[in-house]
Amino acid sequence: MLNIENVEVIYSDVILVLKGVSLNVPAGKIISLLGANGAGKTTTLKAISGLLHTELGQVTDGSITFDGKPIHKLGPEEIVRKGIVQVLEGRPTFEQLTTEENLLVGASSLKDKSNIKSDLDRIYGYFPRLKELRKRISGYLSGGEKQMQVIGRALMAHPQLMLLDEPSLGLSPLMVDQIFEIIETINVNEKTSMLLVEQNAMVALSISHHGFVMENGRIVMEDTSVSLMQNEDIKEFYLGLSSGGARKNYRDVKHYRRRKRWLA
Amino acid sequence: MRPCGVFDETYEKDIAIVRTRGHWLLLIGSLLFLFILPLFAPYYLLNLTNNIFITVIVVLGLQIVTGCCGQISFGQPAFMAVGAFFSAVLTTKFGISFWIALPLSGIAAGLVGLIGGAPSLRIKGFYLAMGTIAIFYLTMWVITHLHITGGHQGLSVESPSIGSFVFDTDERIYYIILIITIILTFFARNLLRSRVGRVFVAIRDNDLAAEVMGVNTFYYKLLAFFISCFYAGIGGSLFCHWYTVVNSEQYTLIHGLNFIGMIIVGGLGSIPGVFFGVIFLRLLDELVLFGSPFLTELIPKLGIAPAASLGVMVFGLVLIIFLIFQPRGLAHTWEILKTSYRIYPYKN
Amino acid sequence: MKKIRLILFGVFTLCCLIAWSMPTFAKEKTVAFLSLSDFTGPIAGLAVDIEKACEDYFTYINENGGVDGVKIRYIPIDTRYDVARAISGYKRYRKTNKLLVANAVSTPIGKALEPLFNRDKLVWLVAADGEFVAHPKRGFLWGNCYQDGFSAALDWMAADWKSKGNSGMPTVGYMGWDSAYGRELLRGGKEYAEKIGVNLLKPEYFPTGTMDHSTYLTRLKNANYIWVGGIDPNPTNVIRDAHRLGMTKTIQFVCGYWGPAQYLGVRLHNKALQGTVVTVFTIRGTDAQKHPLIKKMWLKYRKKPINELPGPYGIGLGWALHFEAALRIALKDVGYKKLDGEAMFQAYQKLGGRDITQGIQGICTYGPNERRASKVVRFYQVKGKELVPISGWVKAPDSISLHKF
Amino acid sequence: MVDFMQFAINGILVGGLYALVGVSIVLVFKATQVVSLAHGQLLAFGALFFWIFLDQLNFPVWVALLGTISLAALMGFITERFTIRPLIGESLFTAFLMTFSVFMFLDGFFQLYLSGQSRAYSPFLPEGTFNLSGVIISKGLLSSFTIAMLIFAALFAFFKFTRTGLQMRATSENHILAQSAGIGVKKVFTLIWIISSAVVAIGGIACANVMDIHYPLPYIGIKGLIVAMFGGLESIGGALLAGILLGLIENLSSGYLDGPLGGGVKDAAAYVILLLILIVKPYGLFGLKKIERI
Repeated sequence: MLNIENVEVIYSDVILVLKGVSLNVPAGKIISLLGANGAGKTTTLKAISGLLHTELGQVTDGSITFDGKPIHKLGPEEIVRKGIVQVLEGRPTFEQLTTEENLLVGASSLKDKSNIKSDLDRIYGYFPRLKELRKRISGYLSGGEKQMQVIGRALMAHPQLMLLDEPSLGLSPLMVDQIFEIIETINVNEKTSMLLVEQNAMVALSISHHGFVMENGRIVMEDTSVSLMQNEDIKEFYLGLSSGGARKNYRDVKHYRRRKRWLA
Repeated sequence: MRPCGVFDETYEKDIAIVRTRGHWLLLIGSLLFLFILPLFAPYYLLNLTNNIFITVIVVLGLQIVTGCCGQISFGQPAFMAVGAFFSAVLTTKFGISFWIALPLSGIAAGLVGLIGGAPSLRIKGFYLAMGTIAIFYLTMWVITHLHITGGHQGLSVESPSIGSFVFDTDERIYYIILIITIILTFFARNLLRSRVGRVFVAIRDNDLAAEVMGVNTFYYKLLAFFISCFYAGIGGSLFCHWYTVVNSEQYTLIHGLNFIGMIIVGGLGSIPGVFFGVIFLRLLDELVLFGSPFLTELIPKLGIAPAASLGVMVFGLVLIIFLIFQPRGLAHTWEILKTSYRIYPYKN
Repeated sequence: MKKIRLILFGVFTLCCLIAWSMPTFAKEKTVAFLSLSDFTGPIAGLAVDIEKACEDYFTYINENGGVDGVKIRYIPIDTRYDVARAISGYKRYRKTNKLLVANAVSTPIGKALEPLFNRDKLVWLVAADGEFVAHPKRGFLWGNCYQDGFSAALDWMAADWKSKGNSGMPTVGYMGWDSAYGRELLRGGKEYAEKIGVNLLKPEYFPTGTMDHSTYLTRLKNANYIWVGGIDPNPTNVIRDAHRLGMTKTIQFVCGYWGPAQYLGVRLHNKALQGTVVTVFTIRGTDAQKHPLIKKMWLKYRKKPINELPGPYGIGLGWALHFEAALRIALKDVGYKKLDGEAMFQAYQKLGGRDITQGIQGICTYGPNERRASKVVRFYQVKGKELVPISGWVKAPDSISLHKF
Repeated sequence: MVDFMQFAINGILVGGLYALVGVSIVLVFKATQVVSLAHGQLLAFGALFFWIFLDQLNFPVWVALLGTISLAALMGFITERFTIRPLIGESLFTAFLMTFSVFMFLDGFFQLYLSGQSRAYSPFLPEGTFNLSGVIISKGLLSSFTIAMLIFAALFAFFKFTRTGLQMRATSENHILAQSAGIGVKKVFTLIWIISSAVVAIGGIACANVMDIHYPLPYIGIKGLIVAMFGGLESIGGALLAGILLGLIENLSSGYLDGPLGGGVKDAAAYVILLLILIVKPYGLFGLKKIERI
């Protein structure tokens, strides 16, 4: 469905952030994108959703196609209208608006206004908590509630593809489980594809079908989630499962060599 | 401007203002040129350069407080007025010599400027700008309603003199203005390289962060206002002794907006930018001023008022075009030029 | 993008070069008249009309061969009421071939340029500030001074008050701009009011852009007469606000020569202005429309119906006529070659005692120690849609000598 | 007492007009973070267009009004599209200076058209006065005040109940977030400039009805700026209250302080109060306090 080929992104004409990234998201699947801080995951998402322009970034090479049509030259609102919605990192909400107004803003891209009522009910179905908070100014919500609201707002646009940027950031483990459960439900119920960027690789891989690993602006590894979970390196660096037990000096050297190999 | 391949080897070299022999030649050459300018320049051109230099002094002050310290001030003309009136009152009513009145008027304007800077403790950004407009109106109101300043009528002032030598023509006063401009430019340039200058920039970029790092931001904001208003006061004093008359209607809010325009056109936070901005806008203004009589002589049918309005229009239009094509100011273009000279043979 | 930038830069440089290399037009015998006036600023409302008149008359002279073969070059400069611009403008043109007279429209500009004009030995014209009469130098007033007009109006008020069967002296209110010009009238005018025993209320000063004048008017509600200063349409708006408050029924409003003009205030707010008296040193309203020279100039060069004649048109003709007369004298005395500001200065001083303006102003009174163009004023009143004369030329009292300048 | 009431009522009525000018600046700031000086000219041109339609072309009042609003909207559109839009991403300073340049540019046209003359409308609002036991209320001022209040009501309703209004409120809070939610932010910018120019044009008509179309008309824009700061740059209700307060302060101060202080207090007093309010409440009466993080 979404196809990224050899994309290069440059910020303010000088900083090369993505150095030829290729990945694809098949319809109805959850894809997770893993990587260290600064690897270029968020930039990839912004390149897809068109938000790069506001940060003086631009796609200088390669192509991003959605259902076969190139989208990397469109503005963010047109991309949303095509069915790609990004859930931004840090669950930003419109703090002066109430929860319900926030959800309604999510429906901005829809031409047909008649279903908005039922859409709202659908969101409240996924997140009963939001229904209780519908008249509350959203600046006062807790982190988890905000995250629900943000996902709900994205769902209002009837996305075919959701780009989730670190939904687990700063949430308690219990909340993380809850959120990911809902994400999985949405994926099943609505047939929405997901591109999930996560630091919490364990949880991400547990719900996704396929995974990509990014390093320094490049995709360095790609496999199904199950096999990624088995991969030694992934275990080492992302899942925190060290097979060798206590750290020894020579292991560190080996780590370094492995990383080196990835970057080559 | 440093050619390719010249590098700094010590810290002293890195922070030096004048770096190569070429710089020294350029500096001495241009200073020499400025000093012999009255020998051959027409009278009118000297009027223009005097005007430009005084404006440069005032705008340098504005650059320090707005461009470097990030506190927008529209009140600069009012502080000019304070300097001008203070100097005028000292010389005419108390018989104090111009040479003493000049620095005193700078200090007086600086002290009034502290009142202008006081709101910056609490307010920021455009709210502070509005606060300075308020200070502007209040200062002007007080000046025009005092008895000693001559109220609305203003005062007539003597030209400065040393012994029997009177600086009463444009050529003569040019030297006073030039020397003071050079001193103040050098001071501003050095200030920005010092600890204080770095604190100013820190406050501009993020005053909260600066405060957390242990900078007494309020003190430094006030200091910036004081220095800026000191410059304005000196400029005002020079202005009034050059014109030998001081009148409250010389200092309007539109001038304040123009000064802000000059630092933006020149480039925020850059000392050469001040010169670029002032020269650009002053020349543009002069052009517009003489464009209209020129037009009326060229096309007598046009009439005088439409020609004058065309001038205003052109002024706005040039500014608009300028901002669209170079919103970061002439200093930015200058930097690009310098860099391309520096990397000259290796440019891709 | 780069190309556009380059082209723009080129155009800009070209403009600079053209403006700087502007030739001084030294073709035939010319003399220059420089006018530093406000075409786009606060007093543009009337200044533009005056300048038009001056320009028209010079065009007329030049079309008819000039003054004894000498053509007049008229240079208008838009100062936008800014002193620095005016000084810059003056310095740009001060070396113009045979620049004889400079006109400074605005009190602060006149004061700022006074030393320069004097040093360059020019004749300069200035609106009506008493200071230049009290200490005569090389500056000449267009008509009489502000305070004289105000004092004449005080006389008129006293007479009007008596003619209505009242005893004693009337109470007079004063309203003016909060500027040097607004306060000028009382420097002398106040003393004159004391002298003749008129009860002058505390003066009110308002900022130029005021939307609502009711507070000032309310404080003057006990006055019998109110003098409204400011430049039209400001006085018109003040009187309109007074009309709203119902004050025009009981109080007589009087304005100066910058007050309601025929085609401006009188036409725009006719109802409110009914009965307002205007004190001027030139002819106005119906008088002006009938005047042959004014009519000729207006119809010939402005090509509009005569009833659209702006009030102050005559003032500009006054400048031009005085200039023409003085130029004739100077040419006769020293000839074109030796003609300079000093000769012109002498010529201007010889103008006194003659009717130079063909009745647009009173008999000229310029002289070695006299800087007022005339010492008489005329009163006009708004009646219906017209500004009609209610008096002939009346001698204005000298109130300059009463004030210590 | 009668004097006091007279001062106060005139102040409030004029203040309503200030509020209208202030709110147009607030609207633009809310959405685009640009403080606009250009609105002074948009105001003057609104007044001028209305004069052309009403007195030159002799159209009926409502046609003239519609024509004015559409022309003003067009001007707002052009201003946004060709001067503010290219500066997206540059500092707000630059944008502010741009509005100043636009002010100067349009000022040339305004002066060119006026050519020194002033213009006044033939009466189109009810004339005459009410007399409430000595306090005189002008019907003209009262009706322009009423129009101003109606526009405020319409603005409130628009932002509260319509989808576009909601999108504008969202945009004013966070541009990037709004984009990610599928709002065409550039479209919202354009729309807000159009609405704001229409509002300020109506304000211009009301102001010109009081003070005629002449040289100082564009400078009411600065009064509007004061109102906007006074009430807080983000608050529509704040602008309403601040406008009325400004009118009140101006009139009461000039009513009671001119005598003792020697005249010209009207402007100065307004600025003193503004300064005091800014010191006590740094973001205006109802402005949003930005929570800053390092």
